[in-house]
Amino acid sequence: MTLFTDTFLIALLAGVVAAGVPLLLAGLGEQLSEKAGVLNVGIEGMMLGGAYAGFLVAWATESIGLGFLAGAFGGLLVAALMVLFCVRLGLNQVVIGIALTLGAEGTTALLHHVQFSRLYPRLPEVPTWRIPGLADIPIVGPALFDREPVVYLALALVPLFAWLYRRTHLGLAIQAAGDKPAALDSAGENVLAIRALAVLGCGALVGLGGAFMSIAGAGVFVPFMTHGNGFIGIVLAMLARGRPLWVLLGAALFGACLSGSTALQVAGVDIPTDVVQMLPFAAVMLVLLIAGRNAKLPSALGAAYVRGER
Amino acid sequence: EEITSIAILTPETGTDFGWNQQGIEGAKAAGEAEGVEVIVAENLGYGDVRPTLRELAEEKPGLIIAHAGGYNTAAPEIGTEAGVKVAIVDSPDALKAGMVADYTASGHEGAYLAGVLAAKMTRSGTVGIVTSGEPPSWNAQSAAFAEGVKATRPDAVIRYAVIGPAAYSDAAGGKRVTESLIAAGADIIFGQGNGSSFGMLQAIETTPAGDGGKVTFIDVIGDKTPIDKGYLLSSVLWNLTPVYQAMIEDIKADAYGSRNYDINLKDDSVALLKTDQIPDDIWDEVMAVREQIVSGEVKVTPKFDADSVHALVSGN
Amino acid sequence: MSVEAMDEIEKPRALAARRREILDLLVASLGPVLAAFVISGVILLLMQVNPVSYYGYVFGRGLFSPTGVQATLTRMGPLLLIAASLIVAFRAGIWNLGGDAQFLIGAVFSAAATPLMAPHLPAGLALVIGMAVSAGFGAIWGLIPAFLRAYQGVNEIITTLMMNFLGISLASVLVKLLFLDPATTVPQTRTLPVEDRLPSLFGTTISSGVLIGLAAVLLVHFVMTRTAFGLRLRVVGANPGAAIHAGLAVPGLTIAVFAISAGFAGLSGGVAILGQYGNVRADWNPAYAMSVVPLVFLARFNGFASIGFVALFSILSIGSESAARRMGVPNYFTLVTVAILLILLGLSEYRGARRRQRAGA
Amino acid sequence: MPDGQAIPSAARPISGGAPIVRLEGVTKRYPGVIANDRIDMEFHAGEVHVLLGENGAGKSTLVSMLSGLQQPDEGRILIDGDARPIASPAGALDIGISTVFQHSMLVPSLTLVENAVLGRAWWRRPDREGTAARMAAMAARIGVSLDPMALTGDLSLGERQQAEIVRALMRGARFLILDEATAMLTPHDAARLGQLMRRLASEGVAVVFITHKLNEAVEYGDRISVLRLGRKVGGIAPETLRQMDPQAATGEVVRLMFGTHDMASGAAARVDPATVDRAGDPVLEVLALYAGAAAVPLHNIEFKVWPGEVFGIAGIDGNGQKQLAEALAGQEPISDGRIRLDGAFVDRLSIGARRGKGLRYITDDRLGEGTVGSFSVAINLLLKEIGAAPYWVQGFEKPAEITENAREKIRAFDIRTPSAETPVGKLSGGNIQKVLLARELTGTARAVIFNKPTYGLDLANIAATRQRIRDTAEAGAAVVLISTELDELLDLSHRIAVMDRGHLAGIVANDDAARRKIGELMSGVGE
Ligand SMILES: Nc1ncnc2c1ncn2[C@@H]1O[C@H](COP(=O)(O)OP(=O)(O)OP(=O)(O)O)[C@@H](O)[C@H]1O
Ligand SMILES: Nc1ncnc2c1ncn2[C@@H]1O[C@H](COP(=O)(O)OP(=O)(O)OP(=O)(O)O)[C@@H](O)[C@H]1O
Ligand SMILES: [Mg+2]
Ligand SMILES: [Mg+2]
Repeated sequence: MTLFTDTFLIALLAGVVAAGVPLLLAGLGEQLSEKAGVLNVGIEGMMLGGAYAGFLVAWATESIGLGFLAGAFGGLLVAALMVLFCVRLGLNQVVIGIALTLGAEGTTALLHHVQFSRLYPRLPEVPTWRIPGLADIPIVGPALFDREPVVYLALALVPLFAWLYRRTHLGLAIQAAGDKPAALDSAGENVLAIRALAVLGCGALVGLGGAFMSIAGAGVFVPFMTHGNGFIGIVLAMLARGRPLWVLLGAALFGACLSGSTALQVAGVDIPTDVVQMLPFAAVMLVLLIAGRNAKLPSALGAAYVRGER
Repeated sequence: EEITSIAILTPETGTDFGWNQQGIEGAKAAGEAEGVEVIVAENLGYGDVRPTLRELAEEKPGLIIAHAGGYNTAAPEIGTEAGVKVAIVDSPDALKAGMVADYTASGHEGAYLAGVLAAKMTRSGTVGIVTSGEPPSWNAQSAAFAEGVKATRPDAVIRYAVIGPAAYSDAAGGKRVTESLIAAGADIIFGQGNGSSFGMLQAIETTPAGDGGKVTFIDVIGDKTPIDKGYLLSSVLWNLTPVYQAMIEDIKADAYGSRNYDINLKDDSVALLKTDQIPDDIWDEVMAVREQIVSGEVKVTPKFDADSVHALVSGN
Repeated sequence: MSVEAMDEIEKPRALAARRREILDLLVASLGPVLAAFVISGVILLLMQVNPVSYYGYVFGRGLFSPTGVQATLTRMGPLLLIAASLIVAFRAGIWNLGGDAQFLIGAVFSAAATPLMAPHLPAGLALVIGMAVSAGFGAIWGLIPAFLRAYQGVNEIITTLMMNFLGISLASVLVKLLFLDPATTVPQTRTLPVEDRLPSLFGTTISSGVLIGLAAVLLVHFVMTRTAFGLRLRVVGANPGAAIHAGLAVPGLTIAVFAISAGFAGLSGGVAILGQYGNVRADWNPAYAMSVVPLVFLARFNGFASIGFVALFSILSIGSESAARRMGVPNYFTLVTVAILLILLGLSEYRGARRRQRAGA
Repeated sequence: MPDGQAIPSAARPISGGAPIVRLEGVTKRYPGVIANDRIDMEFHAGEVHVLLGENGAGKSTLVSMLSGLQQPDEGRILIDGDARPIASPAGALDIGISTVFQHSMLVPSLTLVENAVLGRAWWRRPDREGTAARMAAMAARIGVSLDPMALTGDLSLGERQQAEIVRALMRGARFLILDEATAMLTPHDAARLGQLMRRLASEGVAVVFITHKLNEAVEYGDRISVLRLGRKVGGIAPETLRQMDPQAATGEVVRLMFGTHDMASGAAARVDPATVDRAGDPVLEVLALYAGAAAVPLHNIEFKVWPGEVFGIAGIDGNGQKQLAEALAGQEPISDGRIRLDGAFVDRLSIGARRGKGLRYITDDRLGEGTVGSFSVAINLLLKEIGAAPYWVQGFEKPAEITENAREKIRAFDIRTPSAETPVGKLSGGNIQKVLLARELTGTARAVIFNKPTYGLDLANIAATRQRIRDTAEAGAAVVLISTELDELLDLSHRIAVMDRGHLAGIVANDDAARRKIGELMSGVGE
């Protein structure tokens, strides 16, 4: 019996999407925040917040759509703390980012412990949208064009952000907020508002990514279930040098490596799993070694903006 | 020797329908049966457990059960330092009279039976194994499961995939990998993982098999019947109560540290869960194999290394 | 990121001012601790747990019981070495976020080498070589990001995070495939016998690792604030353009920073293994660096303050493990407490910075 | 005025009526200094109000309050007669106050056009083409040329300053603040800007103009206010100013600023080109130098500088002066050619090694690379000597020596700082420049490259600095003086080269015909 049937290939490709979409959303969110000058180390926490809130609401209301909304809102809520502490008050972004991650890990695990740990409720399958025509393409169609709406939303965000960054005043303002906030301020724009907007947007995106993991990806919530996806999101954002398309490529690379390692194992190729799991990271390092060039980050990244300070 | 209390340390919380829950519940049951108090220290993680061990040792319990492979260096050291008896897992050679005993909790015999069951029940002739990592106890069960399948149905195909090196909580990964295995033809999944096993369960509940029928799940260690939606085929149940009870009795008899403990089919500390999904005739056949194992007619040797597992499953 | 906010001048000041500063420091560090307890106390109340007894246990264990203090001090050793590693890097403007992998690589190699040497060498020598091995391999793991940053300008946050993921996996692979103790089924390295480990202090269970850690932090603090080498590193960190303009050998200094920083992280792994754990298991990662990063930031890269924060963190983590068990609170609650504490410490650090700003740095 | 045509005083519009902006007792304190001390001042429509004062007098602080970046600690600001705080830069722009700040307020990673549209409604699409056209038109109006699509970070400081002026003018403000806007302009461009200010004033705009060049003040100003140590120490009202001849007005301003009359005459007579002995060996030789990878590529640059000689380099900012200086100092890699110092090739040496051989480079980028803003004045004064005795002994810091060195230099160079421990970034622009000069002009230099050494300095400090440049040469060093100020070059240099698009268009001796020849070379006639 041959392994590489259509069904299996579809599952692998679908696996790339399933593993890649949370990373894509996390990377896009982090990119938004970093462009505006806020190094958001707390996205792991925002992701967990989104995963928990999304699952909770989807389960309680039996509405997947409300669940995703709540996921975005959960991430936004954690991001609001980041806005308060890092944008408004100018506290150290690394300290607060790590604190928010720890806090979200602890809180969601506690809540899970109280609410779910005896029942582990699981959600029904998430309905998909079939894109007529495209969904009929063999293999690719069912894997890519018969998906949860959030997948399309995540993909649509890529050109949307590219447009936002290059073609709108808001995009320019975001870039200025990250590169030279004083210049933006003196041009009459509200630096803190722009940064707050970016961080909240980041939180919502990342929360949505978390909700995708819990609602669509797993169908359950378990403590620490984002297990480092947020940090990979940070790496993707930095690698992408400000370009949304590169985040997509990076997320696809990571997704492909994860799904590919499953494929190798299922095919019985005998490599230690630890080695297979190192592949995406090794690939990125290799790219950096060969094509290593200056990854220019926004120059005010990580620095709080205080008007008139010098 | 008098014994009034025992302590048990687990790396995660005792609500996982798995390793930690079975350990804690086993200790409590043993304590109840033997009339000793049970101190539970759960969710200690895999990092630095020495401070907790020392603190517990100060309370001078009659026995400290260090219920994690990761604790089996620290526990004997602290036990010796503080003069407290300890029980550790997976270290048969660590035996020390009056001080250290080991219990190797391996469900490999049960996993073999699970393999027999799976081979008899698969419609597609393909079964899958998903694990969230490759610790020795899971390797032993994966290997035995594969052997059970092969012994029963030599033409059966076994698909094997690991979610990640330490992906115990990766529920989304569990679902994704399980879906791949189902797509590769599996209609029965033998799954091992903590948090991630709930993702496996969800995949099974939401993904139809290649023939459009139902995929079923064989769990390990705990009994997920209370949360089952009709997809749980069976589980390799571990019951640690007899192990802990034997330890307490050995301490009372001043014989602690003279032998290792294990769980096995014979005394039902390892058992296969019977669910409504299993037709009675098949169950009887499986139970016949159980008798063969108990009688020694069929020998299942545990294989703790990942290589053995890979060798068994890559022969497809 | 910018280190501009860091106060760069430490000069002898009038005694009175010093005293007031110490008082300020006490208020600034104890205030947030108390506030954090009040907030987490409220959460405990919501969970129907008596906060007074909870914190009674936390401090009873972490600070006031003899064995608790010993555990606290022991835990501080590797954390302090990580702090030393981070201080060097952060002061030089290098965001080494790969400490966990450097720690593990150092730990694995030293765990592989020392038990083999111990029977044949005087115990002290084996330990010294074991520590050198850990520092050396930690440093080697830091080299790729170092060269990429020094000669290609590749941002080290990306590369160190990548090397972190890689290193954590590699450590596991090494344990499983190369340095496996043939005597056990559990994948772990050979165990260094208790009597061959770093001596414990004064007949207690305190590992002498804490002394190594203290020495490292103080040394690093002194070098960074009082020597020409340290100042060069700080110039590179604060304004690389100025460093180039001033003729500093920026690539060389960058590599030196990585080597020292990753070396200390590796040494931390070595000290953890040689002083406490005795071996490395597969998939083991205590993630010390991630815990220490915020502490070092809060300390504003100051060595003394780092020691204080590491001590506070250790007390809290040792104490909470105990309190959680005794009060039946899930251990997750410790994470929440630490998060609240970090935020409040951040707030007070910020208020302090404002005040200094107004008073003229 | 070299180039600009003087505008007859009589042609000036009569200003009057209520002031647009009025300051009443405005005070601003910073740690250790009172930057503005109970300042009363009025700004009228139709008037160019010149703010004068030495470095650190508090001019920029006043500007930052007018533009909403800072709030006064005491006192109030009245807008059109109403006491209304200028709460933010947005608020200032709403009122119609538009500012060109002393330090660039452009985003380096955006193009000039994008910088110009910053602050417009978020949801609107930036109109790049339209804005570029309006920008180019405005640039043409004030006689500068700029490429609106250029990335700001690629431009020289002078070009950025021009762009900022253009941007401020495009906003169509009724209150325009120019903080040292002519500092980086050539005299010609400065004159054009001056005329524009006059034109804007005649159209009813209130202009605040800060400069250190008294001739400009007297030339374009309707009203002059002088600040000293944060206080307003006097001023010249429009009526008085109109009646004074430029000479008398300058004298009066100098008296107000420094309490003496003869400051302007402090400049020594023009150097005699013949004093340099070119028979001996040159100190600095630049042979067929190319730097292909530089932002402005250098090609075929050749010159020699003899001991005691000041070699001036003129040219419009952004023609490769910075690249040349950096190539000589070792900061910019060269692709071909050689550099010799005292007969030995230094072009393969590192920056530090060249410095060790006596090559000094005083950068014009005082914030970007000249100093570390968060470090103390004392450390910044030793930034290029870290590790050297007696400040460090065997690598260990000697705080007493470091502080002593700082005290000495602060005194010798009149650096206005609350203390030696103050972070250098907190000083006023001019005082940061003095830190740079103090650092570079001590010790034994063989060849010194000055890049715009007096930019941003007040009159007294300019005179002192020029004297130091002369002293440096007289001590036997070779001096390369890069400047956009022709008068400065004519005052100090023995020979002057003109730099144009990365190469030397020609070298002329500093004789009576020099001004004309340089003008020809700059406008391309000499080629
Ligand atoms: N890591 C980053 N994070 C945030 N913003 C970034 C990052 N890297 C670059 N940017 C900004 O994003 C924008 C796009 O980058 P870049 O300048 O490389 O593209 P471009 O030149 O506009 O595109 P192209 O080269 O395709 O024409 C830039 O303006 C840059 O300042
Ligand atoms: N943000 C600040 N923090 C601390 N001190 C400041 C700040 N801004 C200005 N100062 C101090 O206020 C005083 C006045 O500075 P200001 O920049 O207004 O001078 P200036 O007249 O513009 O000088 P220059 O001609 O050199 O530009 C200086 O002593 C300066 O050090
Ligand atoms: Mg480009
Ligand atoms: Mg100024």
